[in-house]
Amino acid sequence: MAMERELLRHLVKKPATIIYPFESPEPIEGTRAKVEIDILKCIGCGTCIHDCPAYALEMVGKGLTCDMKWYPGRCVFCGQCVESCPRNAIKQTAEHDLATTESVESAGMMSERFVEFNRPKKE
Amino acid sequence: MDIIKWARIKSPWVFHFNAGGCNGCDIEVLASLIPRYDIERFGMILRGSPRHADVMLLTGTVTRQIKDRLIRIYEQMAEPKFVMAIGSCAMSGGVFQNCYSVYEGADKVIPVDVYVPGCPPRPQAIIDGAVKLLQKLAAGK
Amino acid sequence: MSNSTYKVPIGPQHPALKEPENFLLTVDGEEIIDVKIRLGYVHRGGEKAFENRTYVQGLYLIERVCGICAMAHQLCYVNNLEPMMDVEAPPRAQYIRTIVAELERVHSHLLWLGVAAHEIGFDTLFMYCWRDREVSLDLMEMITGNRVLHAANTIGGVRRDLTADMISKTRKGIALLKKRTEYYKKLVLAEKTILKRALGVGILSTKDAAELCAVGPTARASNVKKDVRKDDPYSAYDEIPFNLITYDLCDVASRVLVRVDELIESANIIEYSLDHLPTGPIGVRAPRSIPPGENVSIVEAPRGEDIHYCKSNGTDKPERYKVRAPTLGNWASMAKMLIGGYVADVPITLAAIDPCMSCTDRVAFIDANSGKNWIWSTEQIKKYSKKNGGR
Amino acid sequence: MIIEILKLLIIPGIFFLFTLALFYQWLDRRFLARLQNRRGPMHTGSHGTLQPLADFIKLLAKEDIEPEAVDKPVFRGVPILLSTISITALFFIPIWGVKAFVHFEGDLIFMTFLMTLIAILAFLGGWSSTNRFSTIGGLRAAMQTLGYEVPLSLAFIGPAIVAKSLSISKIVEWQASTGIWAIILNPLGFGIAIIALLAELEKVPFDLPEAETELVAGWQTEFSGRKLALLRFAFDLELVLAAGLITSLFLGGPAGPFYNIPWVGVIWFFIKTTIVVLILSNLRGLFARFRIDQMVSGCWKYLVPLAIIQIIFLQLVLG
Amino acid sequence: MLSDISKEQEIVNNLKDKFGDKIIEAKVQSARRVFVTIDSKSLIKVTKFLAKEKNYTHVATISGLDLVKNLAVIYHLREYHSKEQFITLSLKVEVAKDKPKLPTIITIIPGAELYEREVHDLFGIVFEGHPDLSPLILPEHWPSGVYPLRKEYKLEDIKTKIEKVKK
Ligand code: SF4
Ligand code: SF4
Ligand code: SF4
Ligand code: SF4
Ligand code: SF4
Ligand code: SF4
Ligand code: SF4
Ligand code: SF4
Repeated sequence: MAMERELLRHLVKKPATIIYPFESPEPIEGTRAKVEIDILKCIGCGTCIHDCPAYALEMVGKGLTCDMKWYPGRCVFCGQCVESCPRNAIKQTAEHDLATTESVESAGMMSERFVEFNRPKKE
Repeated sequence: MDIIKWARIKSPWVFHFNAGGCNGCDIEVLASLIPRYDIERFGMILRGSPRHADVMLLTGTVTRQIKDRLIRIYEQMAEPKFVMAIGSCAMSGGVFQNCYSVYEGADKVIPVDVYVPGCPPRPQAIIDGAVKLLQKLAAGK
Repeated sequence: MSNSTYKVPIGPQHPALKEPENFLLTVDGEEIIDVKIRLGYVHRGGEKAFENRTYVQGLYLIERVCGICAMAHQLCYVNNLEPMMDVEAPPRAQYIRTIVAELERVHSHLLWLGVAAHEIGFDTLFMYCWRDREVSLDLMEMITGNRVLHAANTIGGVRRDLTADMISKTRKGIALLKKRTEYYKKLVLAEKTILKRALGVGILSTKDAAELCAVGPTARASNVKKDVRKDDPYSAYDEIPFNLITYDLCDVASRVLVRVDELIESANIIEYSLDHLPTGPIGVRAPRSIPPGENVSIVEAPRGEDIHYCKSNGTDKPERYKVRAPTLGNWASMAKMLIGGYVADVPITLAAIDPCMSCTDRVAFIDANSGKNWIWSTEQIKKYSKKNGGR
Repeated sequence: MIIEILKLLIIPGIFFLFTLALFYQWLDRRFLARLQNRRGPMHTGSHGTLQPLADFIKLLAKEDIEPEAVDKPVFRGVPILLSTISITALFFIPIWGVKAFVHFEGDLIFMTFLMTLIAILAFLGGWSSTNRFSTIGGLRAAMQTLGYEVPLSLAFIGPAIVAKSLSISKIVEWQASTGIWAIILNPLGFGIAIIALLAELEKVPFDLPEAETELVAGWQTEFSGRKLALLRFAFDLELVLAAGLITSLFLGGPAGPFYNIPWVGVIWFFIKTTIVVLILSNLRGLFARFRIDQMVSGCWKYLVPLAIIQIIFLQLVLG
Repeated sequence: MLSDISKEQEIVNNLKDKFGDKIIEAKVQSARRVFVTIDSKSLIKVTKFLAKEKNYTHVATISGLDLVKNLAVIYHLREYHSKEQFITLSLKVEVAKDKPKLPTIITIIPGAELYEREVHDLFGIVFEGHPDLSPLILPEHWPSGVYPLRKEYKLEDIKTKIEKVKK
């Protein structure tokens, strides 16, 4: 009977459903999602790359002139890079919707796709 | 045939296959069924038999041991069929990249239609992946 | 073998198993007379990977041994490394670790309750349990930054501090969960259909449990008083009073009850830790490499004891890292529980020890009697069924 | 003649039944979702009303795989027969007025026969698939019949005794003319019929033949595409059939104020069946699945004696 | 650690008294952690003594170890029944890499069966007397003689080796 009462109670209650994507749940502070690198702060020390457990970061070039690549398909969103960076150049935003349908002929495309952070080049 | 296309978009039944993941993705796939997220809103029902399903929710690293199973299950699904690779394991191997017993990415084994990054992707992200798949269907194919 | 016995393969892909494993049941009508198991589908070669990762990278690799007791594994990992590095996490960090570990137990047990309900076809209860589980996931996301794989620890402490706001939110969430848990307990005891499916099913006597080295709630439901948190306290458990829950029915019902009671117990632990949260730093700096040495650490994961062994060689990568996760300790007991039961009871019996294979798979075990390693393909099954008259 | 054909096609007819079947599937899913604090299908048509239609069309358009090992003629025949039988059975239910489209003395017996046939078809469907899960599912369907068949028939006899006729239409007529619904004299019979019909429909707590966690999708595992569409459709029709039967036998069918005006009768019928469907979904959310031995023995231990008590009671009251 | 380690010391002393120079090294690392290294020849005797007389009947797991020249096997034993003592005793034996043979302990502790097979799979240590040492977790088509956790195999080597066998 306890169950039946519970069932009927829910008839009058509003469903717990959040009609995502038409309505978003309350954001929780500090959730870890998309990685963003402020390339102007980066000094190219390589600590983040050294510590990343999923090989999701890559440096193009060296030191102060380097650019960075981030592979969303490899990243496990652990936040170690944020932790490691001595210059606080990396942060994680709350953007979760990173899914993609773009097809590329070559197999293993998702691990090859990356977001590139480029330093503005001096003329 | 517009009506068929409409029906397909409105009724994607899913089937969950764990190819060797860590559980993280699997519980999040299940979590997308629960009241908070409720993917039945889109007409998505979780089926136990691959023959009934349109979309395979593939989670986890594809291990060498399970590869043949995966291909067989994929073949059992009736056309038209789609595959959603969920989690970084299914996309690239995630932290298990370069382990001797895994394939680095499910798309080395079967064709994949949607990729959902995350480890594990939260239910919203999975829904987002599903919606993007449906949009892709609506746009063509 | 008479004609009336036939074999039912469960897995590697089966709805009752969240993960690919293969069971082969020999059944007579609806009754099970033999069980064979083949694991190995989730073997990813993680232990070798440890030798190629730094200790920092290992933090995240160890979490991904399993997505449900991630915190337990990580805790075991840092507990293992910290004495070797001769650092000690400050008290506040120890308390936060305890809180997260217990939140994980709450989420894991609620998840389990829901899955168990689902296995007996009680989807409504599944929905309710998982809805309430979201509360604990939200709390964990708030405290650690992620719902499932938390990355809460660093070597030498924890990553994020608890703010006053978080503490009050956690209190609220825990109070709600406690209320719900009490309701579930009432429900489990009152609902005839649940009891009918759980009482007297999957018996594992106290003697068998001890002999087959069962661990965790499975052992405690068979009245074996064993809990690493009490016996070998780590983190802040030696300062926190809590009860060790045992039941003596030795069946699925008592496994349910042990978990439900542990839920309440965990909630109490969290409340106590919040009340007694020490002040101070949340971490100390740890070196990147470890002098040569070895250590063993044990942690009570939601499903039982988790044991890690580490050998270091002076560099920043381990020489050897070995993991034995909880479910493996319960495999031997499982076969014992299944034999003599009904096919319809397989899912709930399996669910009752909460088997998650991803961690177990280092050690796959096949058949205790013949030890022959074989998997049945669909074709073989079909052939077999023809040979046996297809009945 | 033309009116007859129109009737066959439209009002109690196939089109009407088709819509009703899909509507009740939607209602069932939405209601259950609400009980579970969810929303259920909502993005297909207004409030998801077109969801069952979309499912149906999609399945029709999907590839139809016939596994190598199946017994082809049976495997193909089962879905077709199943939906035909369900439709046929529905013509015995009075919807438009108190007389059904087809009626004769003893059609209640024929109805029970049809319902048994449905269970047998489920068994055949599972057996012809030659898949382990399907076979066990089929066997369970057959075993389950042993359990609920007798109490179901006994429960149906109650109204028949009251109305002194074995024709569904006559029973409805009697209830309409006297204004007494059979449920008043048959409260136990009503309950038993609901439970037994839940078993007939293979719904929780009696969804053993397709218990997902044990048997993948039970006897339906190997069916795909068109065949699955027909199977599901047949089950939707059966839901209408079950609700219609209960309405006719216990709740007076289309009877109600002004039921003589044709449309009003249909509306009464509709309201009553909806209530029955809601009761069925509610029960679906309330229980855990039984085990097959518990189910069969439970039926014999509790339902049969209760049904007999009900009949004895009727005899005493009327006799 | 200031905790009381007399129990741990006691078991170490017991072992030392009983087996003398067969015990190569024995130390109490911290509370409830005891590490003992013994001569491989006396493995059976020591385990029997521990299991029969000291009640160490629970084997938590068996770890393999590659020491480059030698291989080592560590038995993590524990007393199961008593509540006060929760000592994990890690019993280490070393064997030569070119002749990796050890007697099985499953006659004394049956629960060790699977763990021994695992070590055999990953390190190639042969447990004499074990009823069945067929591959346990490695995938099908695994090249024979490749033991992935030995140091001489680098990750990449293993991969190429597997690929070769497949073709
Ligand atoms: S850890 Fe730091 S110092 Fe060492 S190699 Fe990496 S970036 Fe250089
Ligand atoms: S979040 Fe983790 S996995 Fe992702 S880039 Fe940073 S360190 Fe690498
Ligand atoms: S750690 Fe920071 S500064 Fe160093 S390379 Fe990475 S982003 Fe740049
Ligand atoms: S201030 Fe920071 S970035 Fe600069 S040298 Fe020191 S540690 Fe490196
Ligand atoms: S992507 Fe992450 S959560 Fe998902 S299976 Fe892999 S390791 Fe686990
Ligand atoms: S049985 Fe099916 S619905 Fe249930 S948890 Fe498993 S896969 Fe999901
Ligand atoms: S079985 Fe699991 S824990 Fe073991 S190596 Fe593989 S992934 Fe890692
Ligand atoms: S028992 Fe293993 S697989 Fe299961 S939750 Fe725990 S660590 Fe994960």
